[in-house]
Amino acid sequence: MSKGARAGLVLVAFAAAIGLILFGIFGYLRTSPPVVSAVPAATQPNTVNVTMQVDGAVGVGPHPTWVGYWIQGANGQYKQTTLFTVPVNTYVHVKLYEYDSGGALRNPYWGKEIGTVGNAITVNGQSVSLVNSYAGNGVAHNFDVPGLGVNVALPGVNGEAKNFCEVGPCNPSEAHNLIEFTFYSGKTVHNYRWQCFIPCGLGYLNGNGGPMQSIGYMAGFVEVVK
Amino acid sequence: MALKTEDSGSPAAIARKHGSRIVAIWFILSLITDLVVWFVWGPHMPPGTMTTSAAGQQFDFKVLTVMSVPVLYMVWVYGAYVIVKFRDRGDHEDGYYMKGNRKTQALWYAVTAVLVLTLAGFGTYELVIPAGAGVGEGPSPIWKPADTTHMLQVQVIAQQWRFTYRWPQFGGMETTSLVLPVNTEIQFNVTSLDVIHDFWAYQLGVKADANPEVNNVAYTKTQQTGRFVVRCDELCGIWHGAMYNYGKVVSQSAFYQWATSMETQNAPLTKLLPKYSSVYVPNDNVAGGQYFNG
Amino acid sequence: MASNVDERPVIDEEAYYHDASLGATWTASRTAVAMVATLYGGLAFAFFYLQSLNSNGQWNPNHMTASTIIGTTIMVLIVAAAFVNYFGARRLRRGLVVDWQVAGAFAALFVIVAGGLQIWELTRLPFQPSSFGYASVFVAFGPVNALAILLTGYGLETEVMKSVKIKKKAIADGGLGLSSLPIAEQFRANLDGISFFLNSFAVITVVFYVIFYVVA
Amino acid sequence: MAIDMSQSTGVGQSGGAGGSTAVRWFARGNIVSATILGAGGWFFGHWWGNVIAGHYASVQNSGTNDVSWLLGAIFATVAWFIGLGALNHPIAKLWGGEAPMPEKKDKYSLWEYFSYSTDHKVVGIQYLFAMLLYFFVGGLLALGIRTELLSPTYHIWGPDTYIEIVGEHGTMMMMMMTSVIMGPFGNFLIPLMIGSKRMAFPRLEAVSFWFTVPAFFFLLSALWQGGFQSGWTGYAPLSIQGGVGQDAYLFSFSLMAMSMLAASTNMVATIINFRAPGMRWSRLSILTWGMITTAFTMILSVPVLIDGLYVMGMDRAAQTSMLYGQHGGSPFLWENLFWFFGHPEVYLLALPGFAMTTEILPVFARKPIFAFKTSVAGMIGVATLSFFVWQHHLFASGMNPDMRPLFMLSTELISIPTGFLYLVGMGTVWRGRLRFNVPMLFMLAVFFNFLWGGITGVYNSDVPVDALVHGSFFVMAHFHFTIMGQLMFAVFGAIYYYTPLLFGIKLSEKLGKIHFWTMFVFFNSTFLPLFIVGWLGQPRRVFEYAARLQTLNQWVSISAYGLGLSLAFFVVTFIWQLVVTRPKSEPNPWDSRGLEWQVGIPVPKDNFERIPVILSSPYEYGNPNAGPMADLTPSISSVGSDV
Repeated sequence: MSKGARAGLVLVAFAAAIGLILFGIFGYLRTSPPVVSAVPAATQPNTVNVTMQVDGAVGVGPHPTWVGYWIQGANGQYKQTTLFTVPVNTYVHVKLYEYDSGGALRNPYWGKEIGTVGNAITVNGQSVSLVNSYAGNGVAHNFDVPGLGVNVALPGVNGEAKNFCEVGPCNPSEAHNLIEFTFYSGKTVHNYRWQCFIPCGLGYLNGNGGPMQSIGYMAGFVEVVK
Repeated sequence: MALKTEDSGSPAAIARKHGSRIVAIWFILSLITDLVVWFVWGPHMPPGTMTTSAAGQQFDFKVLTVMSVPVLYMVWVYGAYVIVKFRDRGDHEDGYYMKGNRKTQALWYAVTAVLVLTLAGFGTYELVIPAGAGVGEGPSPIWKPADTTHMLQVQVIAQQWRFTYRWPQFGGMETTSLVLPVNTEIQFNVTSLDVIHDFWAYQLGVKADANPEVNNVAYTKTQQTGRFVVRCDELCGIWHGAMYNYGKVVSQSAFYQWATSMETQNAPLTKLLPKYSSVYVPNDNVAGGQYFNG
Repeated sequence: MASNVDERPVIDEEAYYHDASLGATWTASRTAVAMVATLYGGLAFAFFYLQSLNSNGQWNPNHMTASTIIGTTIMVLIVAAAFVNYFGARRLRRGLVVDWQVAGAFAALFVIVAGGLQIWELTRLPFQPSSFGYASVFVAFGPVNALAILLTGYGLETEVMKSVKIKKKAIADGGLGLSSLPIAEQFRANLDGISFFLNSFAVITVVFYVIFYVVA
Repeated sequence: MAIDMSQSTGVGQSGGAGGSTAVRWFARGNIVSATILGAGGWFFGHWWGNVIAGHYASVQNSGTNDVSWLLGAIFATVAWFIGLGALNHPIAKLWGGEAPMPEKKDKYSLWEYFSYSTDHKVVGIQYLFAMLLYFFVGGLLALGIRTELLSPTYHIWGPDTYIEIVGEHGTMMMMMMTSVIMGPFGNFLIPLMIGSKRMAFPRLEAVSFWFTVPAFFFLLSALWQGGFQSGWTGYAPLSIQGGVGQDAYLFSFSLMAMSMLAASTNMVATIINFRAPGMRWSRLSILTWGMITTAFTMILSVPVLIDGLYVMGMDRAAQTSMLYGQHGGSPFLWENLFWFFGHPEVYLLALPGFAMTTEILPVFARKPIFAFKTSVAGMIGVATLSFFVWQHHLFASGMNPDMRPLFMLSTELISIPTGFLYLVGMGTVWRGRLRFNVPMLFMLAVFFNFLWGGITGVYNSDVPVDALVHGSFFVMAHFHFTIMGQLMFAVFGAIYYYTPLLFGIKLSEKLGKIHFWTMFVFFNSTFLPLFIVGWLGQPRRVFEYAARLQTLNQWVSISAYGLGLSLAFFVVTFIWQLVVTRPKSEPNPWDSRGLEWQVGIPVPKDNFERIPVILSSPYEYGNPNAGPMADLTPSISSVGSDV
């Protein structure tokens, strides 16, 4: 092979290697679920509404059997994600349709509603400030944002219910708890992580694998923006 | 082989000539640096002196640094001297033929052995006397503080991915915040509900792995008020990097005020908690925890 | 270098590398024993460590073991294989090749049967893998042991087949047991290696028999 | 037994029958046939695993099936080796036969390097390129980590992806780099250095290389299977909790363990038995000493790693419960098994680096190795002590607090034999005539870098200070200085030093110096600040950190890019010179006395025309009475006195 041909070959090989690296980064490692932005209405500054649902099985994507959240976007469409942004210095009204059955917390402490306005939430219209996960339908999930000091225990629905939602996305005709609460987004711009404390990663040791450790299922970010 | 004229003489004389220069430079640099390390830098070294164990760690770090400086300089000064002095002068000659030197080797073995044994002895003393130096000593600690009567018991419960704290002397309440009284012996009982975490209260100089079903005890004594950070220091999954919170060391009266008010405030919650115990074994066969098929 | 093709007598390279490879066989068999002993040592550590911790009292609450009858049979078969092979190899050194071939074949058979039994034992355990500590360690030990036994059996079997294949070549020189032909010496070095491994493995087997069926 | 004990000479048996060359290649076994069969094996094992375990509740709930993943991987690996033809010999032995061993050639086509070859020189070169590939992939992942750490709050990667990258980087480096010297240089050079025409077990040698390829791909595959959340240390129960990426971790690490065992068995048997006449232990090159010490350490520590990984695999797939508590296990079991291997393992990385440094230093100092016996004793001492220090990784774990003074002592004792490296190095350059060629610069840098690593090692071993720095970036900086600063600098120095021998090409001094100085400066600029970062309280493997540490972290990240560019510069210039410009080298460009340099370039197919007779040590520089190291065309008489 001539020197020129060898040089060409080497250059092609380098280009291919760089292409492969870029594909790995942008085609795979940098992918992330969609982000839903909550924007205040003109009439109500400093308040935004966020509507979410949490399903026992998201029903779509690479892990359809995993539990996970759906968040309503601006056009009313639910997106399967756990990423949303809220403005700074704002009260965030969360309307959460909870379709999953509940169970016992590993640490019953997380049955306490903390950091929401009034340190309470409303479940189907009734005010609740502490959920005993060992009684009734237990706790289905937590919406816990450590950075904002928020912990919301979401009471579960009866898993034996006739219209129990097996596969997401669920709709309000199926058994659910409508949970409403408000939290304050704080004065600083920051990307706050949030998680769940119910061992809902079925089939994983301690229930804390799989969806519990995956963005887009039971782990996410509330980004507080300007 | 052919030596340059200035290097003629017996090997011992040459060694003395170069050696004395190296030793002189080394000694002066080491001395100056060590004084700076001890008096200027030392008092500001992390992690500060908020507790006895933090102060102990600072002291140890300072001592080790003072001992390391001469070792660093020995290699650097020697290396620089050799690179300048003993380089190939373009004639492609070989070096001085020598396969060893019994005296030098014996001296080296002796010095390193003495240094290492001293350090091991020093480390052991610094570990045993300050009640384990703030490190987790497992369920049955062997090095304890002298006075255990007024000790504050704090249970650290690590779970994926937050720390909570239980206070057996305050009705077994559980909190997410960590507030400590100043000038108090504290016993941390560190445990986990799931995987291995590590309770690292940086300014307190306390570090103990949180193992599931194991009580890992660490002691310290607070001596200054202030804020400190608690971080998880053992990889525990997705939120390991975000598993931290802040705590405060406050005056004793402020602490009691905080603790008693928390106790009343949390009373309904405390009733739901399992009885206080050194370890907790959550049932894996309920809720979503099932892992076993059998 | 290349110009140096005069007729000077040089080192007998074939003999040199023949000796070296005999040595390499010796070394490799010792290395293999070291590796297998360390591998089993790790499992023994797991056994004794979990036994001493006895977390939640779940080491072996009901003092169950895997089938002692099968376990004993496995142990006896391996020890028997080691003995049969040992005496067979001694007779080989006296020139009685067929004696060793029969002994080696039986030893291989014993070992392979023992491996089969070890697998069979795993299919009829009185506990689930997750039942308790001992159960877990045994479930982990079983496949390793079966694999090691079967590989030992493989070594013996290949050695027997080798002897069948090359026997004729050494007949004129006193047979495989006595011949000084390189091929025979290599064969005997291999046999030594395999015998050493088998004997060591028999010791390991006895130790692990004690661990899993007596200590437990 | 798994060990291939036959010594086939393969005389008169040329590999493969007639037919077209394509068919012959395929019959010989190569990367293509192996990949095709391996893929088939994967699908078969995966399918079978689904049949076995598909109905398990845990599998249906989690949607991931560890049984089918592991079975797929096992079948893929076996099929891979069938495709390579590596199993022809063991199968032929079942009826007393032998598979033919292809004859060595003077010159190989490029394709031979993608085939299953039993020529130690081919294996050495295969290893060299493979190890460089693994190293650079690991390095790119490191840049991924540093990119995330540019900001304490803004996230480039998701936190789950970040942990995947961290674990992948750590495992790639810690497991693959165990062979970065033994693989390329050990395999290529050891027969040359001991005066042998061959290795003891060429097939084991070839197999040891071909284990690393599936190990690499399985490990990398974890990235698109959710990764493993538990980092390279794989602490249970987190590792039991993870998804199938964790299976990739344990399986590929096991394959690499097999590779190490195969390579070290071959190494030990070769060095002990295949030395040329007159090659006394005192005349053995220091690299050979390093290889045999490393090999023995591998033989006694790697099986414990296999135990640990196997236990993890059983816990994950067969639902045993050895590594978590409720059913009678304990996470401490993994910590012990892992670190009982894990601490010798860091010396498996460091020892070859020491050996390579000491090997190259005297050539450029133009002096014998100072206190040769001490340097050998140092390596053996480090290797021996490394088995008695593993709990120093567990000072904060809460296990065996009463043993801490003992482990503190044993750990600090290691600095005595480690210090021998400095005694030897410093003695060797004393009154030398130092030639500052590129390899020498790398060797001197080893001493500079390792000093930081060694001294901070004493900090880590002191329990009260360890209470501060354990699990922090301080420890991370420490082992990057000992491994990257020591081992990888030695490797790059060795590449510059040995390319004339390996390829007949002498790399440009000028480009080499640019590479060296940028790498040296950026390496130190990357890792020195990390000591401070850790000391100021930043734990390892975090994606968020204190805002006050941002400046330091940004400094480090930018330096890391510089380091990356420097290494990219190496890759480009190395490949360019190797493939395009090809600057020819003279036979012994460094005036080395070493036996490996006396055989000429390129190395003849049998290394030596005749078995050489060794007359003196390879390091007699400056000795006016020293004859050549060996008689390469000996007659019987010159042997007599010495054997």
